[in-house]
Amino acid sequence: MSSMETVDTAGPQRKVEVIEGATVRFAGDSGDGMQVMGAQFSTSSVIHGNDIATLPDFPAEIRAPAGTLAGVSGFQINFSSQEIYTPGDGIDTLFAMNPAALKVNLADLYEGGLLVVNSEAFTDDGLEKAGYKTNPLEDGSLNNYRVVSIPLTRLNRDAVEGLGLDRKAADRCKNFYTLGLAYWIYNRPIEPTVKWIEKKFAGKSDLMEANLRTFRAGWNYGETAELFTSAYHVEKADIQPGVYRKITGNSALVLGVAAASKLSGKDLFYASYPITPASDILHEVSALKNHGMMTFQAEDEIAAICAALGAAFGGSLAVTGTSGPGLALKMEAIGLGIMTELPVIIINVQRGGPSTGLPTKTEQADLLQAWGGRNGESPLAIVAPATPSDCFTMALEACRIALKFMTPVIILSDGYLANGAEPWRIPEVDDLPAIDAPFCTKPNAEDGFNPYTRDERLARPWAVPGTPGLQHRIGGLEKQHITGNVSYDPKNHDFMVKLRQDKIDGIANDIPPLKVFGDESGDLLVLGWGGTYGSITTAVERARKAGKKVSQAHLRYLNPFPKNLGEVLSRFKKVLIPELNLGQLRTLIRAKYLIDAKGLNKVQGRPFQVAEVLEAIDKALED
Amino acid sequence: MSSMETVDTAGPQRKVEVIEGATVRFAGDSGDGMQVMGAQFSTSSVIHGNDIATLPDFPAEIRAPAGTLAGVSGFQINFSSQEIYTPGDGIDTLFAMNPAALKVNLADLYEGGLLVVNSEAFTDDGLEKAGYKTNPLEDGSLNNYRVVSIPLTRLNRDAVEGLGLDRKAADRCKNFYTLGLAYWIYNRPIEPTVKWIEKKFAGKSDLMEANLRTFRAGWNYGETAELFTSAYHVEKADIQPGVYRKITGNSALVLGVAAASKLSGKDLFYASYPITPASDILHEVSALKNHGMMTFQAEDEIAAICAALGAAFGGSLAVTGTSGPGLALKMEAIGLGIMTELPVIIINVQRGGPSTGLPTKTEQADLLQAWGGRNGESPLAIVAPATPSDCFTMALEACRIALKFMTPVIILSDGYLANGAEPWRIPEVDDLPAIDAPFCTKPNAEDGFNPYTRDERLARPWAVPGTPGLQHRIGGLEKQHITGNVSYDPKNHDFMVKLRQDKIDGIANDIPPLKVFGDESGDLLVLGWGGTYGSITTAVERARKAGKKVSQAHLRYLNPFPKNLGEVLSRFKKVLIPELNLGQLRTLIRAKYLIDAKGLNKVQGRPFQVAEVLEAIDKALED
Amino acid sequence: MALAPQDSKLTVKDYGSSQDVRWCPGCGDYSILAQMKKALANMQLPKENVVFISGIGCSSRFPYYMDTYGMHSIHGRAPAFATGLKTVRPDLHVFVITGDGDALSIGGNHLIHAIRRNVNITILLFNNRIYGLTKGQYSPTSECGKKTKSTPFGSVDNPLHPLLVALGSEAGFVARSVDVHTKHLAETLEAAARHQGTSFVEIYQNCNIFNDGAWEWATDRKIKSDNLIELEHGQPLRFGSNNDKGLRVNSNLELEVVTIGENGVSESDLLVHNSQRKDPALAYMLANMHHPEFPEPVGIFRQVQRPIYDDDVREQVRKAREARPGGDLKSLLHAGETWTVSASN
Amino acid sequence: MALAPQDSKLTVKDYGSSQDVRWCPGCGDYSILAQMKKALANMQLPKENVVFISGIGCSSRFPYYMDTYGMHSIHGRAPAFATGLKTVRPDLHVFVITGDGDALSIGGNHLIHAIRRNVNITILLFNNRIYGLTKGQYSPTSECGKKTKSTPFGSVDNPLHPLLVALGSEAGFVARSVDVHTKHLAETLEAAARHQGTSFVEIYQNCNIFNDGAWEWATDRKIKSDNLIELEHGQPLRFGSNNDKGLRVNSNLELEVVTIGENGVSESDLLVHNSQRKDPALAYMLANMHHPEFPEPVGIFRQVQRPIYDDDVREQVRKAREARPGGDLKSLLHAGETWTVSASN
Ligand SMILES: Cc1ncc(C[n+]2csc(CCOP(=O)(O)OP(=O)(O)O)c2C)c(N)n1
Ligand SMILES: Cc1ncc(C[n+]2csc(CCOP(=O)(O)OP(=O)(O)O)c2C)c(N)n1
Ligand code: SF4
Ligand code: SF4
Ligand SMILES: [Mg+2]
Ligand SMILES: [Mg+2]
Repeated sequence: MSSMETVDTAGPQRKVEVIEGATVRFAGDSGDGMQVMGAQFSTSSVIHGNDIATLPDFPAEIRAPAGTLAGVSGFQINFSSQEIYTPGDGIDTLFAMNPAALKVNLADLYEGGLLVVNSEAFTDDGLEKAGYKTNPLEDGSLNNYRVVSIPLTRLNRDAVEGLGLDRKAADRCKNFYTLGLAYWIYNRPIEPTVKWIEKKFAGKSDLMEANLRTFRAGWNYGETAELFTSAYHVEKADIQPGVYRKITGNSALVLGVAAASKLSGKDLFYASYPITPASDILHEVSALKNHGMMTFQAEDEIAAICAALGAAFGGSLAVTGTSGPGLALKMEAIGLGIMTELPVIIINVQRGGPSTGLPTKTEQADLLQAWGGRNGESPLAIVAPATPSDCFTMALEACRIALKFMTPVIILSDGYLANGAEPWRIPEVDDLPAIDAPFCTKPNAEDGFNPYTRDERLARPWAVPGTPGLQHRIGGLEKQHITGNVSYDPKNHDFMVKLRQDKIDGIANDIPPLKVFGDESGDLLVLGWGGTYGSITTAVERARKAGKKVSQAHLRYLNPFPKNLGEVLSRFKKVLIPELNLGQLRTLIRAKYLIDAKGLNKVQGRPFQVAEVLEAIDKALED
Repeated sequence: MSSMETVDTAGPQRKVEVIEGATVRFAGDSGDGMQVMGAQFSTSSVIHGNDIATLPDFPAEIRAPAGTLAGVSGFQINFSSQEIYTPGDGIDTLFAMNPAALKVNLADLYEGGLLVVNSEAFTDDGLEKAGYKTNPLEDGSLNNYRVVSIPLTRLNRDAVEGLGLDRKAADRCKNFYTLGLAYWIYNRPIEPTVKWIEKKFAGKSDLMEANLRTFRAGWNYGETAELFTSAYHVEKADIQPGVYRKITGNSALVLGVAAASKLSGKDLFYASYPITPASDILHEVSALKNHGMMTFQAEDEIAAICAALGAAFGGSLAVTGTSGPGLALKMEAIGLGIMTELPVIIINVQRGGPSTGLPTKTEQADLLQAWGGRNGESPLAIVAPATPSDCFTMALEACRIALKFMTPVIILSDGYLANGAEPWRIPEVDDLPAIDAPFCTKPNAEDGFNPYTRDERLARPWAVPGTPGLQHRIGGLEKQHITGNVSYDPKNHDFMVKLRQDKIDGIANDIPPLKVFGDESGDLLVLGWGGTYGSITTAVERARKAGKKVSQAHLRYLNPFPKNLGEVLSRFKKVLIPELNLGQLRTLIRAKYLIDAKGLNKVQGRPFQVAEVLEAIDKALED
Repeated sequence: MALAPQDSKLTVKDYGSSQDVRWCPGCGDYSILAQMKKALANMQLPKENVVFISGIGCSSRFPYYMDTYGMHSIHGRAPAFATGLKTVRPDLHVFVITGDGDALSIGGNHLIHAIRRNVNITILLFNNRIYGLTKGQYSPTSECGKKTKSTPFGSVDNPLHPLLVALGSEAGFVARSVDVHTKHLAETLEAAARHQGTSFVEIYQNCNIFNDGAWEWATDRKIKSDNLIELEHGQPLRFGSNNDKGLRVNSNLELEVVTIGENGVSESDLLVHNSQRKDPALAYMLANMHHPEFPEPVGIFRQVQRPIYDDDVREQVRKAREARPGGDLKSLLHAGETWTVSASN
Repeated sequence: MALAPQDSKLTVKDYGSSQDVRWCPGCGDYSILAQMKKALANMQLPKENVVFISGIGCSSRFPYYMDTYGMHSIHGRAPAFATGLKTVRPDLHVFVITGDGDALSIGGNHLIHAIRRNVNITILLFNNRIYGLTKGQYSPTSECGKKTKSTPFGSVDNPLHPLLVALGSEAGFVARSVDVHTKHLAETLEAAARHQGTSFVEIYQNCNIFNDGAWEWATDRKIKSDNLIELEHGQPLRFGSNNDKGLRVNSNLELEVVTIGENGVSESDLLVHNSQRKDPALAYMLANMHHPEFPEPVGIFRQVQRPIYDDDVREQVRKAREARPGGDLKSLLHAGETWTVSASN
C-alpha cells in the first residue's frame, strides 16, 4: 500500500486510491466458505491482471464445532501491480466472520489496517467460544485498526428475501455478500465471479439468484454505505504476454506428469493412497480419464508404489504421490525400484512431522528421508519445485530424468506449494522439452537379451513384457552386471553399488547449472530450496535495494546437485541456508563442500516471513 | 604362524611346531555340516585357551544343488595365543570337501598353505558341477600348496562299519572324521566335542557311537598316516582371568536386552518378523521363556514395532529386531515412538543392500537410514557395537538410554558381528550398570497428570495404564508442551521439534567420551564404527609397529556423537574413515565438523581385510 | 475380558475426558461415543484399566474423548499396538477403534491377524463407507459406482464386507449395530467387551458431510424394520414392519425371505438363530445378506470360545518357568558352555 | 484370461529358463514348476505374454525358472505389483507366485485387496506351513502347537486358512491342489489361468527340509483317498479308498461324513458339488473342513463371474474419452479458466 494517489473512476461519489498492492485475508468457520471466497478473489485478481500469491490455511478437523478457535479456516491473498513472490508477511485487510476468526488472525493485521467484522456474530455465546472475556468491538482493544462492523447476517437475509429460501439456505449465501464488499473495496472485476456462480448453481435457479443478489448487494453496500473513505485500485501488473491460468502446486504437478505422459507417449498410471496434502493430486488426475490417464487408489502407500512399479515394468509412465508418513512406508519398495532400475516418479508433498505431526501444515523436513531413508546404498534423483507453477516444470523434469536414466525420482513439494496459487503463463507445447523413452524391442547381445547392459549415461534398456524374445526376470537381489542374473559375487556387488551411484551422479551432466540472482559473488549467498523461494527472493531483493552484497540461489535439483554448486558457493564469503526444518540441506551442503554454511531454521508449519529472512541476512552479514 | 620351534609333546612319532596362531577354513556343501565343524573347532579352541575370531559364510539358498558353486558353505576361524581381532585375511589351512568348495575358496589360501581335500569327491560329475575342465588334483594347478588328498568317504565308512547304519546315515558322519583330523593337526582338545556329540545324540546310541568313532578315527589318521610332517601347537593366550563363554553378536544382543530386563525390572517383550541375519535373535529369545521373556512373531515388521510400542506403553522393556528392508518398513511407526516418547529398542542387523540385495552378507549401509530415514524432524539415539561381545554392552546401553531418556534407540549391528563368534568374559552381575526406570504413579500437577512434563534430562514421565488418576492419551499429532494435548500452535511445534532434538543431543552428557588407541595426536586418525573394529585395530597396530603416527578411534555411539569427538578429530592432521558402504559416517562427520575426512569404502558383502586397511593408511599418509 | 466392578459407582459422565469433541455436528460418531460411555458405566470398568487404541481417521479421534488411557496411533496399525499391549498387560481392557479405511484398507492385515490369533481385545469398526478425515474419497466398503473425490466417474472396486473378512479370519465374536440405535448399540458394545477373545463389531455410522444417508435404509424409522433383521440367540429370524417376514434356508441351501402366512409358511419354518454354532458357515451366510436384496442382520452373528493368544503366551511362560526355573541374571549369562581362565594362567 | 494360441507349437521345455533351479533336492516346488510348464504348454500361451510376479521366499524364486517375463519383487507385495501391471497391460497373463508367509503374513492385505477387486490375475499360494527361506520359523498356516525355531515351546497362534481368507474377500475362483498330484495340479492350474478375474489356488507343498511330511496324509498313496475329497462340478461329493463315503448336509445345516450303504444312506443323499453357486457359503463350509476331523477337498470350490477391476478401469477410460474426447496436450493445459495478457498490456 505504498503510492497513495487519488483518482476518480466511478463517478462523483467514489474516491479511489491507487496502491501498489495489498494483502487480504478472509477468516471464518471452516465450512463457511472462506476457501471459496479466497479462490474467487484470487481469480478475479489475476483476471484483472495482478500478480498474486495465496496462502490457504485449514484446520486439521473436518468441521470443528462452529465458532471455536480450532474451527477457524483462513485464506490469504497478496495481489499487486508488481511481481510478488509471497502471500505477504502481514495483512492489510482482514475479514473476520466471527470472534474466533478475529482472535486467531488479528495479530497479523498491520496497525491501521482495515478490519471488517460481522457484528452479529459477536454474541455472548460467540465471544465465549472464542475465549473473549469482553467484546473487542466495544472494549477499545481494536482502536489501532480501522474497524468496519456490519450486521452481515441481516443484510444478507434482506438481500435474498423473496426468493423462498429457508433460513439455513439463505444464511449460507452470506460469504458472497462479504465477497461483494471486498470486490468493491479493492475494485475487482465482478464478472468472473458472476460467471462462476452461474455455472456452479446451474439448474438451481433460486440459489443462483440468491448468491448473485447478495454478491451485488455486498458490492453496493461498499458503494453506498459511506463507511469507507475510499476504495483502492491496484494497477495491472506488467506481465509477460501470453495465456494465463491460476494454478496451485498440486494442479501443476498433475499437469506436469500428464504433459510428460503425452510428450513421451507413455500412458500415465497414477497410484496413490489419500493423504493430506497430496490427495488433490489423486482427485485431479482421476478427473482426466478422458485424457487416458489412469488412477489407482491403492489399499495403502506400499501397494501404491508397488502397483506403480508394476505399471512401470509394463511400460507406463508410473507416478505415485503421498506425504511424509506415506513416503516412509514406500521406502522398501523404492529400494526395489533402484535395484530393478525402473522409472517411477514419487511425489512427496511434505507436511509437518514427525509422525502424524501437523498434517495440514507445511514443512521441509523430508529431505534427509528422501535422500538416505532406505536400506543399503540406494541413490536416486531428487528434485524440488520452487513455486506452485514451478511444480509443472519440475514434474516434467522428474519424468524426463526417470525415463532417460531408468531410475526412481522423488519430487519434494510441500503443503505451502501444494495449496498456494499463482498465475501461470501456459507454455507453448512446442517449447516443452522432448521426452524420448523408447522401449527396447530387439535382442541386444549375441545370446539374446541382457537387461543390465548400459547406454552412455549408464541407463539400462527398458524391455516390456509382450516383446517377443526379450523375456527376462528382474528383482531385488543383486544383479550381475550386463546379464542381470542374480549374483552373489562380492566384486560385482561393489561394482554395481558404485555403478548405481555413478548413474545418479551422472544426472548432473543433464541438468541446468545453478543460477545466481544478484551479483555472481559477494558477502553472502542465500541458498534455498523448495517452497521458500518466494520469501527468500523478496528478502534478498529488499536487502540488495538496501545496498547489501547479498545474492540468492535456489536449488531445484537436490540429488545430484548442479555441477557448478561448489564453485558458486566458493564465490561468496558466507552462505545462509533458510529452511523450514532443522538444517537438512545445510547438512548435505556442509558434508559435500565443507563450508560453514549457517541456517535459518523455523519449524512452525508455515512459510518464512520476508522479515524473518531479512533479519537473518542482516545477522549473517554482521556475524 | 610365526615362531617355529619344534617340541616333542606326544611321544617319539609326533613332531609339533609351536606357532602363534593360524587361520583355518572348512568349506563344503551347505548341509554338509561345515557350520557345525566350525563351531566345534572354535569351542575347542577357546576352551584350550586361545583367542579366536570367526567368520561363517552361508549361501543365500537353503540347499542349492549339491556340488554347485552356489551351494558352498564356509566357516573360517582364526585362533591365536595373542589377542586377535579378525578372522584373518587369508587362510593357512583349507579343508575343501568337494571341487566346488575348492574353487570358491582356494584364492584365500596362502601360498604354501595346507590344503586337505576329499579325493573321492573329485569325480567327473563333481568337477563338472564346479566348472573344472581338468582335475586340479592332477593338473598341477595346486603345486604351490601342501596338498593332502584323502579318500574321506571310504575312511569314514570304514570307521563306522558294523554299527548297522545305512549308507546315507553313515556318510553323514564324515564331517567328524575331518574334524578329528583338524584337531590332530592343530592339537586341539577333543573332550569338548566328545561331550557335545554325546549330548547331541543322546538317545540315539548308534549315531552317537558312529560320530565318536569317526571323529577319533580322523584324529588317529593324522597321528598315523605320516602325510603330515608335523602338527602345530598354539599356546594359550594370555587372557584376563574369569569365566568365559563363546559368543556371537546375535547371542550377545539377546543377553544384553535380557540383562537390561532383569536389571531394570521390566519384562522383556521382543517382537520381530523373521529376516536374515536377525532371525536368530528371535529364536534365542523365544527359548528364554523360563526367564520370563516374551516373544511375538508378528505378521510383518510394521506389526512388530507397533506391538513393541504397545508393550512399551504398557510398561515393558520393548525390543524389536530386523534387518535393512525391515527397518525401512518400521520407520513410520518409529516416528510415532519419537512423538509419543516411548522407550523402544530397534535392533537392525545390517546386510547387503539395496532392496533384497545380498541377504546373507554383511554391510554398513543403513546408517543414514537409521539417522534420517523418517518423515519430519525425528531424532533418535543410535549405538553400534564394535565386536560380537560388545553387542552385549551396547544392547545394555541402548536399553539404558531408551529407559532413561524415554526414546526409541536403534542398535546397528551387522551380519558379520551377528554370526561371528569370539570368547567373552562373562561380566559380574554387580559390575553391570544400574538401570533405573521408575514408573510415574502419582499426579505431577495441581490439576492432575501432565504426560509431557520434563525432568532435567528432558525425559517425560512414564505412566502406564492401570495407574489410577494418571489416565492420558498419547498419539502422533504434535503435542502441547507439558500437557501433551494435541496442539496446532505454530510456536509450540517449533519449540517441541527443537526440544526433541535437544533431548537426543543431551544424551551426549550421559555417554563415555571417545577413547583414542595410540597417541592422542598424530598424522592420521583412523575413525571407524561397527563391525569393522577388528580389521581396523589390527591394521593400526601393525602400522604403529611400523613406526607410523597413526591412531585409532572407534565410534560406538553414533547419535549423538561423544562430546569430545570434534576435539579428538582436531588433534590429527588427517582422518580416514573405513566403512563397508560409500561413506555414510564420513558424510555425518564432514557435515558436523567440516573436516576433509577421507574414506576407505568397500561394498562387497564382507569385512575389510587387514591388508586393505593398511594400504589405505599408507595411502592416506602419503597423499 | 474379566470385569472388575468396584465400590464407588462411576457415572456415564465420569468416562468423558475434558477435551472438546471435534467431530462435525451431526456426525454418527457422537452417538457411538455416548453409548460406549454408557456401556462402560454399566460394566463399571475402572477407568484406569481401560485403554482405547485407534488408528487415524475421524473415528480414530475417539480415545481423546474418553478419560481412560488412550493411544491415537498411526493409520491402520491399531490392532498391532493392541496386541503388544494386551500380551504384556492381561489386566487391561483394550479397545481398538477404527474406521472402514483404517481397518480394511491400510490396516487389513493387522486386523485379520489380531482376529485369527484371537487376542483378547474388542475391535469396533465405524463403517461410514467413506474416508472422512481426508475429506471424502471412497473406501473399501464403498459400493460400486460410488462417485467421490477420487472416483469422479464412479468407483469400479468391488467392496469388502467387514463381517465376511472377520469370518474369513475365523473370528469368535462377530456383531453389527447402528450408530443411532442407541439401546441396541450399547448392548452390543457391552456384549463385545464381555467376550473373551477378539470381539469384532461393525457399526454403521453416518458421515453427514461426505456420505450422508449411506445407512438411511437402516436408520429411517419408517423403513428400517423392513431392512434390518435383529439376531437373537435362540430366536427365529423374523423381521418386517408387521413382523410377518422371516428367513429360512431353502432346499438349495440358500437363505430366502418368506412371509409368514403366505404359501403355508409358519414361524416354525424359520431359521432359528444360533450364535454359538461351531461351524461359522451360517454366520457367513447371514453376513453375506446385503441390502436391498435382503434385510441386513444386526446383533451378534457368532459368539464362540476359541483359544486366546495372549492367555496362551503367558501360560507358556508360566509353564516354562515352572518346568525350568530360569533363575537370576547370573544363571542366564552363564548358561551354555563356559570355561574358566584362572589368574595363574 | 483370454488365451491366444499361436502357430508354432511350444513345448513344455520351451517355458523353462536357463537358470539352475536352486530349491533343495526333493522340494515340492519342483513338481509345481513342472506342472506349470505343462499347463502353459497345454494352453500354448506365448512366452512373451506371460509374466510371473513373486514376493520373497523359496517359492518366490519361481519366476527365475520360467522363460517368461518375471519379477521377483519384495516380501508380500506381489499382488500389488501384479495389479499395477495388469491394469495397464490387459494383453498379459499375469501370475502371482507366493508362499504361506509371503501371502498371508506380511502380504495378507494386498492379497485380500487383489481378490476383492477381482483383478484378472492368477494367484498361486505354495503352502508348506513354514517359512522355508528364512530357515524354519512357523508361518500363519502352521498348526497350533508347532515347534519351530521361533516356537521352541510350540506355537500358540491359531492359523489362518488360505481358502477361508480368499472367500472372506469374496473370491470368484477358489481351488486347491497338491504338489505331487501332478495331473490334478496341472488341470487346476490351467482352469485357474483360464478363469476371468482373480483366481486363487492353494497348493499343498512339501518342504522336506523344515516341515517334511506336513501333507503326508494328503500325499501318501495308502491313505490319501480317505483324507481327500475331490470336488467336481455337478458330481456328488464321494471319497474314500472304497469310494463308499460321502458328504451330506445334515438337518443342523452342517456337513457330515456318511457311508453309503450304512444307515440307509445312498448316493442321492450326498451333496452335489456346484462350483457356480452365487452364494459362497457352501464353498466356505467345504473350505472349513480340516484334516483329521474331515476329508479335505481338492479341486475347484468356487468359480463364478464377477466384475473385473482392470477391465472396468479401462472401460471407464474408454467411455470418458468417448464422452468428452480429451484431445491433445494443449487442450489439457488450457482447460479451466484462462485469460490472455496481450503484448500491448
Ligand atoms: C500412512 C498414512 N496414510 C494416509 C493417511 C491419511 N489418512 C488419514 S485417515 C484416512 C482414512 C480415513 O478413513 P476411515 O478409516 O474410514 O476413517 P473415517 O475418517 O471415515 O472415520 C487416511 C487415508 C495417514 N494418516 N497415514
Ligand atoms: C521385509 C522383509 N521381511 C522379511 C524378509 C525375510 N523373509 C524372506 S522369505 C520369508 C518367509 C518365507 O516364507 P513363505 O512365504 O512361506 O515362503 P517359503 O520360503 O516357505 O516358500 C521371510 C520372513 C524379507 N525378505 N523381507
Ligand atoms: S467428516 Fe464425516 S465422519 Fe468425519 S467427523 Fe465429519 S461427519 Fe463425522
Ligand atoms: S527350504 Fe523347504 S521350501 Fe525351501 S527349497 Fe528347501 S525344501 Fe523347498
Ligand atoms: Mg470411514
Ligand atoms: Mg512357506
